[in-house]
Parts: sequence; structure tokens; C-alpha cells
Amino acid sequence: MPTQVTVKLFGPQAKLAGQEAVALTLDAAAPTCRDVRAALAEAQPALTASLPGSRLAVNHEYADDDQRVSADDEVALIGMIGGG
Amino acid sequence: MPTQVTVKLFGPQAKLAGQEAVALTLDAAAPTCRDVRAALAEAQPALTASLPGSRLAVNHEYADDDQRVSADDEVALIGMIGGG
Amino acid sequence: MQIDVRLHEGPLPATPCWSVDGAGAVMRFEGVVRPMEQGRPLAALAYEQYPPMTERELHRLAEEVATAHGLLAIRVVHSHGRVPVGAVSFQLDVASQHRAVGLAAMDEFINRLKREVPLWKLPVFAGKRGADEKTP
Amino acid sequence: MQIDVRLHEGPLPATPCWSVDGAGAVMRFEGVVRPMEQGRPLAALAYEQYPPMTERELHRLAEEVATAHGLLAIRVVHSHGRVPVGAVSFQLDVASQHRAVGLAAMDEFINRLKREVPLWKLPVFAGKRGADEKTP
Repeated sequence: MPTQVTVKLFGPQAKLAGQEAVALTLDAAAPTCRDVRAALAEAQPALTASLPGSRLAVNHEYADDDQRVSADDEVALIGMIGGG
Repeated sequence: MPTQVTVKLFGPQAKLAGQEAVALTLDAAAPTCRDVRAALAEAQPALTASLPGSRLAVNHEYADDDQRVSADDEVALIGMIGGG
Repeated sequence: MQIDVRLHEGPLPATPCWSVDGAGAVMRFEGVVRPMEQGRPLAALAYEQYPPMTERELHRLAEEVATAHGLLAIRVVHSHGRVPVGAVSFQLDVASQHRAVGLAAMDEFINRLKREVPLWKLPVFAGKRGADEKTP
Repeated sequence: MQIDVRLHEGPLPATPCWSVDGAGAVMRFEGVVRPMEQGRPLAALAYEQYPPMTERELHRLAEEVATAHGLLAIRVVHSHGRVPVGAVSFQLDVASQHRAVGLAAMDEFINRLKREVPLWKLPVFAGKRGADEKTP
């Protein structure tokens, strides 16, 4: 059963994508963050260059690539940051 | 003809020596700062330990050991400093 | 150990430096919006946060840096929203017993801030009122 | 390049941080008299200068550091005379376009201050009013 995941975008990446969230449909029942990255690159080629320097956050915590996500999770792309 | 040189002392070195200036009589007619250091160590043994880490100033400019001093010069021992 | 972290809407107001009991060194860093970006005159920077993760990560970073360096106190204020050129968008205060740890902590905090804390800035160029401020 | 160097009698008053045109980073360091020295409670530090060499060397150092790091501005105020525990005896303000040079300049200035500028401090221990303040 596929999983629906929405990834929030911010700052320059939201600008590059032209939207503040990307809705993804992932084939796996319990996809990993690695799967989310791959689907994101496919859905939004404008983000591809910035993905290697970006992290995913799941429910407001940084997540590594093996972490699994479900449709209930809040997923965000944290990249191209730079406070100060 | 010997040369009279007075060396001003400050801070912890004035405290160690128990005085704010040391009057020295140097044998040479045109003594160097090296001669001044040697005479200072002899006249004020309490300063000996701190002399290697100290500099001499002649007329308010740091002087190296070869610089010559005369009786008209203002000579000061600049050591054990530490602002901030 | 005192830790104080805050997000503030718009430019940061001038605030007095603190006094912290027992501190031998008190230092402040302020980040100011520079007048040019990529060679073009800027009107402002628009800072975007991701609440509550931004403030939480700022706090985590402050705590880690304060603990690692044995600081007496750390205070962080960062703007979100629009901050005009010449205004302060970031203020970091550090108090320590000795100078060296304070300076090292300040350096580490700022380096890690730029890599770890979810906070974005978008340039608002001069002469294009608000045009670059929002995603289309 | 703005260079401003001053000696001030007694503890330094609180002064606002500046704003400097074009600066992206503005930072301040304050040295505060700590409550203990060599394990004994302190009442104050007595700073001794050697005029006019002290101010001249402070100025030379400020100029060298500002030039080497390409600072936009540097301001130095140092106390002479008696500064009680908890009060500020040294204040260094640096403004630069970018953060890294400002922090490096601050570090270099303070390190060299402690080695190059003729300025002495004598502890005035608590409970011995003025006893250690003067040479006998």
C-alpha cells in the first residue's frame, strides 16, 4: 500500500520549488527518509542540487536516512539554511 | 667615564624591588641596554627572575639589547605586564 | 549555568550588555544586515523560521556549547521576519570566567548556527518593494 | 578605518554598542575584575600605566590589528587606577564586514595586549583596605 507524505519546504528551497510543500506518494508501506529524498528529487528536479547538503526533519527532529516515516508524520526539508 | 642611568619600575616589579626607580652607575661611556640589564640584576637581585621576560623602553619606545643609552635618556623596565 | 534563547520578530532593539556574577569575560556578537548581497543593493533580509523546531534547535545548540566550554551564561536572540539593512538580526552574549573559552564558544556557536539551526534568509533587494520576500 | 583608543580612570561605565556603516559583524569584549586572585578574595585591581607610552602602545596595537584584519573600526578603552571586583576594566569593540576576521582580530588584540602594552595590575585583597595598593 503506498504512503502519502507531504514535505514542507522553506526559504530558498521553497523559492526554487515554487511551493511551500511537496506531496509525495511513496510505494513502500513504511518508507524511509532515503525513499523520501529520492521521491523529492524526482518530483522537484529544481531541488536536486541542494539535496545532498540538506537534512530531513521528522516531527521537528533531525532524522537520518534509515528512519521510517508514516503518513501521520510531519516531514520537513531543512536545507540552504544560514542564520546570523 | 661612568654613566648614570635611572631605570623606572612599575607594578609587581616596583613592589619586588621596594622602589619605583633604580639608579645605576655603568662603567661604559655609552652603555647598551644589555649593560643596563646586567647592572639592574646586580643592583636588584629581587628582579633577576623576571628580567628575561621583561623589555627595556628608552624614551617610551621598546629598545633592543644593542641600543645605547645616555644619562639624558628616560629608561624604564617593562615587565610582568598584563592588561585586560 | 544561565541559558536564555529567544526568537524576536523584526530587528533586534539595542540592549545593555549584562553583568554575570563571577565572570571575568563578557562578550557580545551582533550580526548586522549588510547593504549588499551578491553585488546588488539590498533593502532587507527576510528571515523564515520553522516553529517550534527553530527555537528548540537554537536552545539545544546553546546548551551544548555552554556545557562544552563551561560557560557561566549564554544568551541568544535571533530575528525572524523582515530586518532592514543596517539593523541587527542576531545577538549572542557569552559570559565566562576566562577569555579564551568565551571566544572559542562564540566562534563555535556561530559556525554551528549556520549549519544546524533551521533558519532561512531571503534577500529583499532595493527598488523592488517586497518582490523577493515571498515565494510566488 | 576608525581607530579610537582611550585610557579611563577607574571602572568603565556602560556604553552602548556602536553601529558602523557597512559592518556585517559588530562585537564587544569586556574584561571584568574577578572576585578571586590566587585563591584569595579580592576587593579590586589597581592598574598602573606609564604615560604616554601606555596609550601610544595601545594605539599602535589597535592600528596594527585593524590593518592586518581589514577591520572597519576598532575601539579600545582600558582602565587605570582602582577597579573594584565585578566592574569592567577593559572594553574592546570591533566592527568588520564579516564575522571571522572580527573574531580573529579580537583574539589577537587581547593576546598581544597582555604581552605588549605597558600596563600593570596589582591585586588589592579584601579586608586589607588599600594595603597592597602601593609599593612600600
